[in-house]
Amino acid sequence: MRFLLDAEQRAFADSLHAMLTAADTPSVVRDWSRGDPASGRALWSRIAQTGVFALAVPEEYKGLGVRPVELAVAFVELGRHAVPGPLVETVTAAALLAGTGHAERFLPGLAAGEAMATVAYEGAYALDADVAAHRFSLSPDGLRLAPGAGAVRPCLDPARHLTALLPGGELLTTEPPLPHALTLARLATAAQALGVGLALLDRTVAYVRQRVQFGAPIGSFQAVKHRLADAKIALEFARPLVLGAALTLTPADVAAAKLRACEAAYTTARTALHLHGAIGYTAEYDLSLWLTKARALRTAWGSPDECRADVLGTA
Amino acid sequence: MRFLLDAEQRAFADSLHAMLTAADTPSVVRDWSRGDPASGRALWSRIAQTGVFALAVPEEYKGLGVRPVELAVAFVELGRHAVPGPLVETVTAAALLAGTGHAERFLPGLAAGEAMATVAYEGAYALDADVAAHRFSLSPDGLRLAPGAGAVRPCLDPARHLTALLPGGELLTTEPPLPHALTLARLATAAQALGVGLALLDRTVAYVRQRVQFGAPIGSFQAVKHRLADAKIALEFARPLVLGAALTLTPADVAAAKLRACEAAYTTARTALHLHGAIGYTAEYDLSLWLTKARALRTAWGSPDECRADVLGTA
Amino acid sequence: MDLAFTQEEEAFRAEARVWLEAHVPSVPLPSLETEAGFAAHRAWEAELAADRWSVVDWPTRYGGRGAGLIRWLLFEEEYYAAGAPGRVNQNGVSLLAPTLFDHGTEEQRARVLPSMATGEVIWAQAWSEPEAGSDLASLRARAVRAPGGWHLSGQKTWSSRAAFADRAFGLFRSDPDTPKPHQGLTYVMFDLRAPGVTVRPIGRLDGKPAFAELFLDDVFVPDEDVIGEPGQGWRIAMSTAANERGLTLRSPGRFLASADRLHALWQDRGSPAGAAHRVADALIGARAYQLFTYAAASRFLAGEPLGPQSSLNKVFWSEYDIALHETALDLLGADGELADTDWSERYVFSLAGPIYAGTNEIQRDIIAERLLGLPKGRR
Amino acid sequence: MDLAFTQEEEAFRAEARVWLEAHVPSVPLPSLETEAGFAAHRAWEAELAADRWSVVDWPTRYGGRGAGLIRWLLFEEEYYAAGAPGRVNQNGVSLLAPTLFDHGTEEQRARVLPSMATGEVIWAQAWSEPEAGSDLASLRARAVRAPGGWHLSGQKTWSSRAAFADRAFGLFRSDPDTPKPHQGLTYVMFDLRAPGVTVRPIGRLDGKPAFAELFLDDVFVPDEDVIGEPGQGWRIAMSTAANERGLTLRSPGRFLASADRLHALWQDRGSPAGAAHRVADALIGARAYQLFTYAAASRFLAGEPLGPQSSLNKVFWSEYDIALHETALDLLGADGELADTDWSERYVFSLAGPIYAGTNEIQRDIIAERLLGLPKGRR
Repeated sequence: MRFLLDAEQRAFADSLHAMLTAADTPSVVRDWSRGDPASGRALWSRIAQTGVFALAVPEEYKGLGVRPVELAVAFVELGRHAVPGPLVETVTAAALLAGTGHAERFLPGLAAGEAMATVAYEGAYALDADVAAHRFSLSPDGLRLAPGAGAVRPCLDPARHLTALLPGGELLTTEPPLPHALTLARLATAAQALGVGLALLDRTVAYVRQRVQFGAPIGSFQAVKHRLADAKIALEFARPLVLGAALTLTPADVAAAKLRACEAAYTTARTALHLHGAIGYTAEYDLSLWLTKARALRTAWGSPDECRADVLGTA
Repeated sequence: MRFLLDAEQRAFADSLHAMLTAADTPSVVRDWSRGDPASGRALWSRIAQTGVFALAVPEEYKGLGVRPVELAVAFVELGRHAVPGPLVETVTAAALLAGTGHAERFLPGLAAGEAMATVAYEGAYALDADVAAHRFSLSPDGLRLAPGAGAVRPCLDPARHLTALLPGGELLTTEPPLPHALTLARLATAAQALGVGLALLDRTVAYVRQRVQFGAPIGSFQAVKHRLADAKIALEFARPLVLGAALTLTPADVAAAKLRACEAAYTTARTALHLHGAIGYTAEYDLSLWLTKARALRTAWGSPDECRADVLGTA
Repeated sequence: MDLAFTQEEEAFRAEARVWLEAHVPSVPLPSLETEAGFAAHRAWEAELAADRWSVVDWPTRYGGRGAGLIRWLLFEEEYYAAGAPGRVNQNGVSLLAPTLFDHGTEEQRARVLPSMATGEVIWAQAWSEPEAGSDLASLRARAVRAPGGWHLSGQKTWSSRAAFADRAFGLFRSDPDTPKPHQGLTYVMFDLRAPGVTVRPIGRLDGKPAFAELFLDDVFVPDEDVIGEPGQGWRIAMSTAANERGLTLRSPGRFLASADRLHALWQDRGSPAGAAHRVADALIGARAYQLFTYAAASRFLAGEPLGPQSSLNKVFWSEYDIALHETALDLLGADGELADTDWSERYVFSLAGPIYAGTNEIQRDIIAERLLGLPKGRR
Repeated sequence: MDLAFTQEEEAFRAEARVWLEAHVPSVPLPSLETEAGFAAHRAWEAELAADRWSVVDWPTRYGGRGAGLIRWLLFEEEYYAAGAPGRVNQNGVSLLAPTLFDHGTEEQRARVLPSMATGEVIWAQAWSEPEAGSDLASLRARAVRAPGGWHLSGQKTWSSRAAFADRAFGLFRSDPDTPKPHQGLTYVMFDLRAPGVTVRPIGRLDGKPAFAELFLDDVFVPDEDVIGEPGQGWRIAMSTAANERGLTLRSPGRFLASADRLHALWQDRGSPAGAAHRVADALIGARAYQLFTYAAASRFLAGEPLGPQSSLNKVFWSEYDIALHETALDLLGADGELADTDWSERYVFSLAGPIYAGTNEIQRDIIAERLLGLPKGRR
């Protein structure tokens, strides 16, 4: 038992963090939200070059083999930088296609970052179907390549473009590896949410250290301190759940990680918004990019109640 | 609409409060807990003289007529002073017997405070059956006068003596006015819990004003202030629910009052215990008399989930 | 003590209900935080005012019915139960108008209130500045004496509704040399289209321009638009702030209607057991808030001052409102992500509740110090 | 990174499980907060020690197995999963022993630890005083120099286990003239039956004498019972306090076992939907605490200091423990009122968690100031 990231994993996280910091992701998010995905596509390619998508693709299809721990490490950083796009969905699509007759057709392109994929699960919305090259729909009869997508709906997180996929389309397989793919989707969402929460905490700590009201930095007020301490506790206890779930991949562990990481991120978002006051409530201030994402990830790929049912074994 | 206690109701509460303050109820509670009910019986008589039990008895049986608002007012004071004994149960018994053929036999004695009664509902424990003169058991077949009671079980609130009643006994009626009696039981419990919470808040405010640590009264620390502010909010929003329920007596209003008053009392108990620190955790310090009662009332005469089901109409 | 309304009150309620049934738009108006929605909501205010439903508690000479507090509460219950639109002139009606009633001149009331009642003039608030949010006493924007009035300069921000409103009210520092920061402030009304005013809309979380920054450069305001004595603005504003978190900012009717809609949503979704306790708590909370308000109104009508009690109120409704809307979005599942629903619009609106009108930390400090008597000082 | 244990570790776990299956009393021992229960638990410590299971992580020369941190964690998981008794010597093993390992002499270790391991000597802690609870630096009880030792005088309180224990350890003011209150304190071990010691048991909420007041009147303590340098007690105690809220006070095994028992109780009661989320959260919390501890242990074994991270730990388990036991009592319904059940015993015990070992307010201040870097000062 050595439940610690090794030096290589830490270096991977650090390099991704450095690259995303230099890439000015907030402006990429704003472009994406406005419906201008060019900068987002460019960033996607650079992310792919670090191997993120290849971590969800077997080596025989030009991937690095499915490596859930490294995938979780990467998604924490993607969430920390509020990277837009169908990140979880591309990983999920890779998992759905691996081992099917269509793996060769799609997986190398996904691993290389040449194509984005999105997935709609049982009639739910597909994320960023307006930009994704491949749009998959999952239904009881199997996995299909959707013939198209409806109009983009306005969303509380403007960087998430939700769309209903058109019915029908090419039937790719009647027996996709559904449990495995949902497990990876939840794990990636959990890691992404954890990263969102960590970024929200960092930004809020920096803000309350310098914001002066009543003659003192507001970070010196005990009520402010204790709310941030609670956010820190929630995030630090979600983190080992995410990494533990990446190691075991059991449904209960993954559900627990999804639930706790998303709850911690959302709690931190509420705290971040409150402690920033009105400025946090504005779309033009960058904090909003994480705030709205924290809310959206709560229900993506498994609601709190669905996750709890998996933990209790009553799902 | 004039949702305010009138002068007479306020005077009634004040006189009961003054009488109970002078009666040194904490020592009465300790006697009762030790199994020495003499001082408790004496206090019971004095409470009856103020008319409390007569408020649950129709005038034809030497009561004052059933007056739920005044009853609620009285039970807030009984809770505030942690008065021991089968208070709610005596009121409930009166409600169960009114209109039956046995009203004349029991009600005048209950109204006058000459006898205490206890009631076991569908096999649950009866409170203070070791002291009560009349022990009623409610079951699907009706209301019975139990032939006896089992041994007293040790309880977290040592002033509450829980006992299983022996089965069988004289069948008093097959159709007791059950919904009405349960409504009164819940209302009285809610009011009692509210009083318990108010006493806990008062005592804790007094304590944190004088307890010095780190060179200042601990009541000057923002974390302490805000916990007490939250207790105050919970209690002040429970209070109108209790009085409103006394006016309408609808199942939803009474269930809401029971739930919120008990939750507010328990939250306040947790806060009171925490802010007192170790001394609050000791049985010899009087705070414990209210702390343990707050916990016990949560489940008495309707659990939180049962109350919520009544509010949702799914019971 | 009773909860029964008089025959006259019930008749008033019935009259309101009938009118609302006939007039409430069957299709919801566009969001009032958009230009089109703002105009539609302004037109709705005119429709309300035409039949004297826009400010029922005001005296008739300003456009009201002199209906009093209890009928106002009943009207609000009917209004929100009918699913009627949000009130675009809330700032004017619940903040500026009470100030004018208490501190304005009859000339000011006669000039300002009727056009407020009809929605012809929509008012924005202009309290906050970049360095003065919760700490309102540290305001810097200036009012400098000029012949027949004052020149306003400086910056205001988080000015609700200012993106599309006509006029605004706020505090300006008229005397920079006072010993204490909350002295030397003056309460002023000004025109958002006056020379020297620049309005920069700010998008809230969902991008809608719910508030604006105001840049003021020697904006002339005549003496007649100063409320009360110059230099007394703080005291005057605090009575308004107490009002803001007091009885009339959030009527129980809003939350009763929201709780009923949540209950219906829960039932529509098959009454999922996992959400039952949150839905029950929403129903209970709305009832608690209604009864708390009835008690406060009864005390008020019996001549008792409300005072710091209103801080209990503010913390309760602001947290309640968020919890209710979070529950709704959770029940909506994937649809909870959509921005173009009533639920999401109200969710976003609710998120600001603990921040404005005095943050909930400030309210809890007030509760602890002024209601519970705990020592002041350290925070 | 991995969660797999070595074959040797798994073998150790299996050995512990087999032993526990054979030895754990089938009928629970009486409450250890009673005289009879204390004696029964002392005997159980002897039974553990006889097969070297009482302090598995200690060196063998003091009665342990030199098993190390990971095996200790595994042992704890097995121990609580087996429903084995509470540990009457917890104060000695988790507070005094680490202090002796870090700051004691070899003579002290050889003299004190073996009898602690067997339960022959049960230790009480003697930190708090009536005016020094959370604010431990304001201690007043004195240690006055005497030939060959010290005389202790003053009052200690909330001394856990002292009603029935043999010896105690705590801080005493040996130099009253230091510039700062946390200087001039000395760390002392003393006999609870020595001349001049009066022990007054105090009943906790359920009446059981879980702690005591100690009155000390010129109690002689030889130099050999001072730990570390006189006057350095604060620094030494703080390393113990860090330990107390750190890795070894509350092992994950306790909460994993409790969560499983709660899950079983919920199922026994028909899996009521209203409690499902609380039961799920208990299972998840136990897993989170286990994995958090595994991560901390891994960092510790890799040579990293734990430091203020342990404050996260303390707040988490203390609040978790209460929530879990509240859920259990709610599930028990009317039976939740009874005092003579394991659930109620543990509920009452859990209530003290946020208070001792540094209140949770102090822990949150530490998290904010030392982990997040927020400014010190005001509270």
